[in-house]
Amino acid sequence: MSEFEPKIVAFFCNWCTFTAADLAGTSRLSYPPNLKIIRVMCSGMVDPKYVIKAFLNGADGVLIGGCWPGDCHYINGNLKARRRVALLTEVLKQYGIGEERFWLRWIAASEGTMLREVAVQMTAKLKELGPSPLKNMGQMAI
Amino acid sequence: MDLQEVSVKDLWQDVYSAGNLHYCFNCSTCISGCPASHGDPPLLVRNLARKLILGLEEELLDDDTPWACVSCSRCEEMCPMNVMPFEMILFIRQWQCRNDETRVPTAIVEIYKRGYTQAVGVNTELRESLGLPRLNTITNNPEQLELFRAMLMKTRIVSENDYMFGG
Amino acid sequence: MAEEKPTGTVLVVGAGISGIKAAIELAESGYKVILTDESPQMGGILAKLDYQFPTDHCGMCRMLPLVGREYASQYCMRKSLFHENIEILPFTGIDSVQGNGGNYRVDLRKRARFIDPAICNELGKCIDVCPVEVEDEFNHGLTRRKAVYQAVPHNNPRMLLIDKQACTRCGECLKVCPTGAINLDAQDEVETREVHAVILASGVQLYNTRDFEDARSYAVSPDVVTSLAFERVLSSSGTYQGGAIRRPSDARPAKKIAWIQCMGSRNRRQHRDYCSSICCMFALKEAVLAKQKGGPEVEATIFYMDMRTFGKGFQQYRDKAVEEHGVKLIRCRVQGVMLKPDGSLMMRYHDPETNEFFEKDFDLVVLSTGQIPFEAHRRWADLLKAPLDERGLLATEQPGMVRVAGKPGLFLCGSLTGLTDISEAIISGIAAAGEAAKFLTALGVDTVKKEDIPEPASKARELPLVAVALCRCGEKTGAAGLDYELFRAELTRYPSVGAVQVIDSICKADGEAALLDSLAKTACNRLLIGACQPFIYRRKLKDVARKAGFNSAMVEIFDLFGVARRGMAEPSAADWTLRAAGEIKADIHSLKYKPALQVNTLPINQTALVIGGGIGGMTAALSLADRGVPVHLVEKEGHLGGYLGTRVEHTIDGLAPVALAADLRQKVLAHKHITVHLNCEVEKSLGTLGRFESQLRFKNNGENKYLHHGAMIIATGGREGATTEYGYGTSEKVLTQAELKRGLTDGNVDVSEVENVVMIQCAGSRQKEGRRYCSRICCLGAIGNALEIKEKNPDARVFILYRDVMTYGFYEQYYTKARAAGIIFVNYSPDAKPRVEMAEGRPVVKFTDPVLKEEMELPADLLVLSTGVDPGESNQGLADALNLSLTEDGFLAEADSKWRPIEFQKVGIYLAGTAHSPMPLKNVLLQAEAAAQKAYTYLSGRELPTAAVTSMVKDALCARCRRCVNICPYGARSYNEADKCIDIDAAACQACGLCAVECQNNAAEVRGWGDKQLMAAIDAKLMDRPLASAG
Amino acid sequence: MAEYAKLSFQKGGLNKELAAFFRGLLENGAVDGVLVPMAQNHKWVRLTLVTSASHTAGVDPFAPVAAVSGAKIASSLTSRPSGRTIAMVLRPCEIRAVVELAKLKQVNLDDVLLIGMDCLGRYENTDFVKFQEQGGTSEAFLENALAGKTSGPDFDIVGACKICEFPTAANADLSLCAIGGGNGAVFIEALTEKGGQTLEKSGMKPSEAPAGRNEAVKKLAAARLEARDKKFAEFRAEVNSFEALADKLAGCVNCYNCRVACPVCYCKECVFITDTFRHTGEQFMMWAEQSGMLKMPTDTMFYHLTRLTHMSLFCVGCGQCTSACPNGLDLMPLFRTCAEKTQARFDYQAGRSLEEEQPMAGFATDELIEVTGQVK
Repeated sequence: MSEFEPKIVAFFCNWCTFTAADLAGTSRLSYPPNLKIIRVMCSGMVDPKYVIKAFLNGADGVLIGGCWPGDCHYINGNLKARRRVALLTEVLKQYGIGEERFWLRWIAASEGTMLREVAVQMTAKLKELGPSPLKNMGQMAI
Repeated sequence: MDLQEVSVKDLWQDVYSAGNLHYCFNCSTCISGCPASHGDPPLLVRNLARKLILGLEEELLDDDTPWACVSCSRCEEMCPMNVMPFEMILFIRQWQCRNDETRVPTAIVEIYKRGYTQAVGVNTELRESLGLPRLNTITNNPEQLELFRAMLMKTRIVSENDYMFGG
Repeated sequence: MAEEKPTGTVLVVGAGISGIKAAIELAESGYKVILTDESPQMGGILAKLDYQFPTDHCGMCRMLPLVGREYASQYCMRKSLFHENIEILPFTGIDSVQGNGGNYRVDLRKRARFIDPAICNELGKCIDVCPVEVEDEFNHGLTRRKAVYQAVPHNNPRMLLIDKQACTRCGECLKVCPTGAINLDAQDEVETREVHAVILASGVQLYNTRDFEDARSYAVSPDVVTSLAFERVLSSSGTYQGGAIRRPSDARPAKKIAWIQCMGSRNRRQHRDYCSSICCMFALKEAVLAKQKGGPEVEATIFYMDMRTFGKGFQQYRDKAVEEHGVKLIRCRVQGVMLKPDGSLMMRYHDPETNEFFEKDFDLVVLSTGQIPFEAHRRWADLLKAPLDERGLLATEQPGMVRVAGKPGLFLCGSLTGLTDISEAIISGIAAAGEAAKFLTALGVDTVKKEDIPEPASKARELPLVAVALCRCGEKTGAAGLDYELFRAELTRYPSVGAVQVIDSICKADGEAALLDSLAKTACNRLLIGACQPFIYRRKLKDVARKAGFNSAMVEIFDLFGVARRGMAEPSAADWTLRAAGEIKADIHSLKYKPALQVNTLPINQTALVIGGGIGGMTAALSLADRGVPVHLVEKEGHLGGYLGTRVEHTIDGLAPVALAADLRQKVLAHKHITVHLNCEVEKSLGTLGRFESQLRFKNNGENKYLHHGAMIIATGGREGATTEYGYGTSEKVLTQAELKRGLTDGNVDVSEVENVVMIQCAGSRQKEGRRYCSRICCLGAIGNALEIKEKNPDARVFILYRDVMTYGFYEQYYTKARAAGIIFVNYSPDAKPRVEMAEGRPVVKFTDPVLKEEMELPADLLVLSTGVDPGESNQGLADALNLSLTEDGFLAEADSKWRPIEFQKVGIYLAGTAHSPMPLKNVLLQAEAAAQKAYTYLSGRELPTAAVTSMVKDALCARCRRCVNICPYGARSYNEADKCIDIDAAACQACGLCAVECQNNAAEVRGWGDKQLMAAIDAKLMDRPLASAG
Repeated sequence: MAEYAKLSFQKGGLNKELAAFFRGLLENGAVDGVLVPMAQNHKWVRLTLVTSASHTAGVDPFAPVAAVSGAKIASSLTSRPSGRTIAMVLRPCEIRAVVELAKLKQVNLDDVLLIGMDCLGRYENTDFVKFQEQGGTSEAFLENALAGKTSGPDFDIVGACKICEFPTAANADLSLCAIGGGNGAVFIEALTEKGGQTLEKSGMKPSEAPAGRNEAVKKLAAARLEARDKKFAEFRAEVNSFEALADKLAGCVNCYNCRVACPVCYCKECVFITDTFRHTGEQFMMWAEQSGMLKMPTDTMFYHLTRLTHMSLFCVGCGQCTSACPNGLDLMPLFRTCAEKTQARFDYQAGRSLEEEQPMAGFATDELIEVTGQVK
């Protein structure tokens, strides 16, 4: 089988991180295509259910990209997202989905290079970790 | 120090006549680059201006530091409030002499003896290394020194205190 | 039939912070705006600031409209601004302005870019091959760029252009350009436009080290940078690569960094005797950022004369910078910088603390450079034949106001009104827009009428069948390399995809026609359009779809080229096409589960409530009433006028508050649209924008009155600061500045015989206990009184003991005038405050002269204390009544100190004057005008639609736990005690989705971003093999 | 301020004395109603809302059973309050659940007199019927339990109670104290101002605190804590991966009964039964084709992981979920081990205090920096 290519579901906030992704695209910074980008209006719009569903449907990693604290267009959406990620990480950590598979990162609109950094680091980390534990359970959406 | 007694009102007006000294907001630009501020005691142009503004006549009268000024006029070039600090130094010197006959600045004795204010000879080797002609300084022309001394002797300050100048 | 009134159109020159805000305000009020900017891309200085004071973060997208948000771009401003009513013309100069207010004819010079942005696919192959390299002025020469370049490195779209001076016409770029977008012989185009009003927001020149000779003794190496260049050293799109701040010359990490203040400002010798007001604060900000981004061992030292932290929260920021971040402040102006052989920068300075000289080496020196306003003002004065005032600036009707004197219909804002920080640039932008809107209302021009195409039924309930239309762009084909046939084949295999059409140039007329008839033939009920730059064509394509019978909620537009191009360096056509098809699957799935959206009009009660009958309140009330808005003006006291209006005859900057208040009072009482309620306070106020209900209580008879209104302006002012320090209250020779001013005006303080007058600034202010903030107006007040004393009694000796003389901006000239009049200024440090003892009935003031370091004392015939401004005592009651909050200093806490300075989180309540923070009367008037304009946007009688995408509540599922109410950042949700249910304020809701996530069973959901849609998108993104079983 | 009143009773007379106490509350108008466990017929003891003083004869608060969590009853009684004062006799875990529900606006404690009790554990409902049939009485159970013996011939107290470290009631106005009272006596402890007044009003003579109570309670709690940590360690060793969790939940048929029984799952309808999770045939086929097969019904682990995320912060460890599962899945350890971690992350403990803000209600700018690990 060809070399393992991790699938990363990336929820990007429409204001900062999605703009950084566009910027990376236009300034031809190539970053690994493992990122499956879903645009949400705010990192605070990412419901823990979406992250659980992503892992249960075969995602090897989930990345949430939000604005730096203080940059949020909705004043404090990112701060609430951080609390939810802290809670969900505690739950998933107990069943083998640790912090290395579930990332929250602040990426500002002008940080195209930071976005590539994060994408490259996460892909490498997941290649090292191997496929998500769900794969060898042979079923999805259980 | 009680300003009520010590301070002479508008002292600066009969010392300084290059505009309005009050413009100075003691920002220290003058002293931060002043070569004479390295000396001991340092020449602090800003402090002299302050004494003038506060009218501290006594302190100013016997303050020798104005005489340490090497007249490079950097302070004047950079003073943001354009109060011409170098002019002020000269005005203070003149004011000191006007108001205190006994005031004979030690520097004059030096100048009378040496015949120069700034020692330029020290750079002779440097000049030679750069192929520049030798300077015809006063030390190489003793007769010029005599003429210079005779001229100085005609000035009041030197003639009245000739005892200080080796007769 | 009334003849067709023209649509009000305003030209805004300059798309910096103030220009953008003025344009957005006018567009939101329904007027057409032409927004031009000299530089190839908009943003002005803002584009260079990644981190803005005081949050040290970005936040410009919070300038975008909240209520009318769906008519504006809803993404980061680095992707440019878009609003239906704004036409943006970058790289456009003004050749001439003819005519006058009401009908200006303006010749716009669209400078040639030599690359047509419509055709250019922005892949930048031309940049790779261009042999010419020059300094990149965006990064102030810290980086280099090619002759073909992008003006702002992190903007998107890139809007590439060619620098004609640098270009050698070698033609290499022509060879590699896939779309033929390059034309080296393009000429400037001059276009004449008719506008009703013009707002000048072009900003002013900044001091730099090239053109000004007094910088020569400082700018001795590339490691001496201006403050704006240092912002680029801090930015990741500048030279900052993380970890350390690097010296421009040898990229060595800079550990010891110095800032030199007042570079180019406060300099009589160079005829610039003014302060640039913002350099102290951005120096502090940069020092803090340098320590954060440069690592813990970075030392930051600021050399200053007066640390002017006069604004709201400025003093706290300075305290934090010094105490928490360890920034060192040294009160000495250095004479120059010496470059040492090893490249380090030596500076000699005198430290007043230790009274010694130091020679210290620095790795990097930042020159805090200020403004050079005269050249910009002269250029405008010549172009518009408008008068200059004695300072060489465009004369305005009242000092500092935004109306150009003698030129109705001509306004100015931003740094043309004196270099301003971001919040004042925003306020003056709104005020200028307000004045322009008032002018247009008086002119009788109309607002924009929308050609509304009826909204067809949404068919959301039908089995979803999606039609996909892909634009084959006439010009961009070759570049993107999309294989349309492969794309169509891939998409048709997805279930529930009804039809896939490839249409040429969908944005052009024939493309539109082709789309219309292809849609007519399908049975699909949902439409997905792939086009370039969706944010520009979004509205237009949705109108076309509506004509074809598709409800606009059932239509989505995706960025066909952006999606395909993301992150792939040199992909083959097939790779791109499959990649794009994979990405689009999620949009198809999400569209299938999208519900119908509903737009209805905002119920707006067209009356305004203004709280506070001072000069600010009356100005705001009149500004609204003059435009036909009924206003209720509530005043706690028994008379109108407020503090200044009833006490102060004249201010130092030439205003006459008592006369102004009398004039305003007379107009207010006579105005048919204004109802005045004296001795009255707001007891309680509920509701949201358009539907406020306030309970007014009359103090004298305890009666209550209930009022319905659509918006609210708070202008309750403040109080004179109280103090017990320095023996105040123990002798009638110790007065406050206010008492002295009154005494001088009504004559019962006689200064004709006084010998010594001593004034002490910051009495009870800028201290940990008591007032922590600077009250901004006391230095001006003290200098005003001191000059009046000298005038009345030239022999009097007047001493002013100060900590920092806060005569910012053009007020510096009064500080100079005071010194010239013989007033002696003595600096004291907070931990060695002057001491006052009574001797023979006279206060004797003891202090240390900061220069001579000698203890001095002076018996004073008059000791005057500058006690500053306390927050109004009704602030707390008002905050409770309106469910607002106060800052730790007791002033009203605005929504965002930089980007929404006169608004609150709750939409519809606006703020002006000393209730916000202490400020000179000029700023009170500016804020009052701006607050009136914000309110007028919704009270102009225009029908305002709610946004389509907002949050909603499925009442049957709601357990009334109110978690969604607490989490809403805009206070758009409230628990309706009467009906026991959750109310949503459709105007305030920004559809951020926080409530939907907080609500665990989807009782709260944002229509258009539901769980089903997002989960369908997640499924689509994770499907390895295509949906259909084939292959 | 804990005042005590002694309620001594002859053998077999415990409930008679308690009945008299509750009758007193109703007669003297302290409360308009008393919600108290009462023998409904010879087999079952159920929470009963008694409003007439003459109907308190059958009270049996110390019966070792909690057919339905009292917190759910408290919620339905007070979420739209009657405006009448009600005394509620609830077990410690039920009161801690009530505290969480109050913060979630599902319980209104304004007119409620909370009466807690010492809890030595409860039997599963069916086991309780056997216990009754074998002539078991609350008094006997108390005596044996206080002596450390809670098991019957072929049944024992519920797993949750074996590891419950909260045998006594906090956050209540009054509490029925069995531990440390010695045989033949139960003490009524007043924990709040309101409790003290009710005691005075009911004419009970104040008495000194039961002698050995504190040590006994501490000893019992310590024993339970030790059992808890052992159970947690066992469970965590067994269930520490997706496969193990899937294996644990293999018996789940998505009947969602555990959610119905759970006192802190307060949603009117769980999102898993709304249309968001009513999938189309096309979606099932899509998932099946991804790996070739698909267990039905789907979204089992999805449901449990989501429920863990939603309510583990409020879980009080009452064990009702295990009791409610028709297929015998022991869910309690799964939820308690998870709750221990999530509550610890926010330094929060479910039911500890009415004032303590629930973790998801607030946020701060410079907290949880480690989540992103990025410094500007």
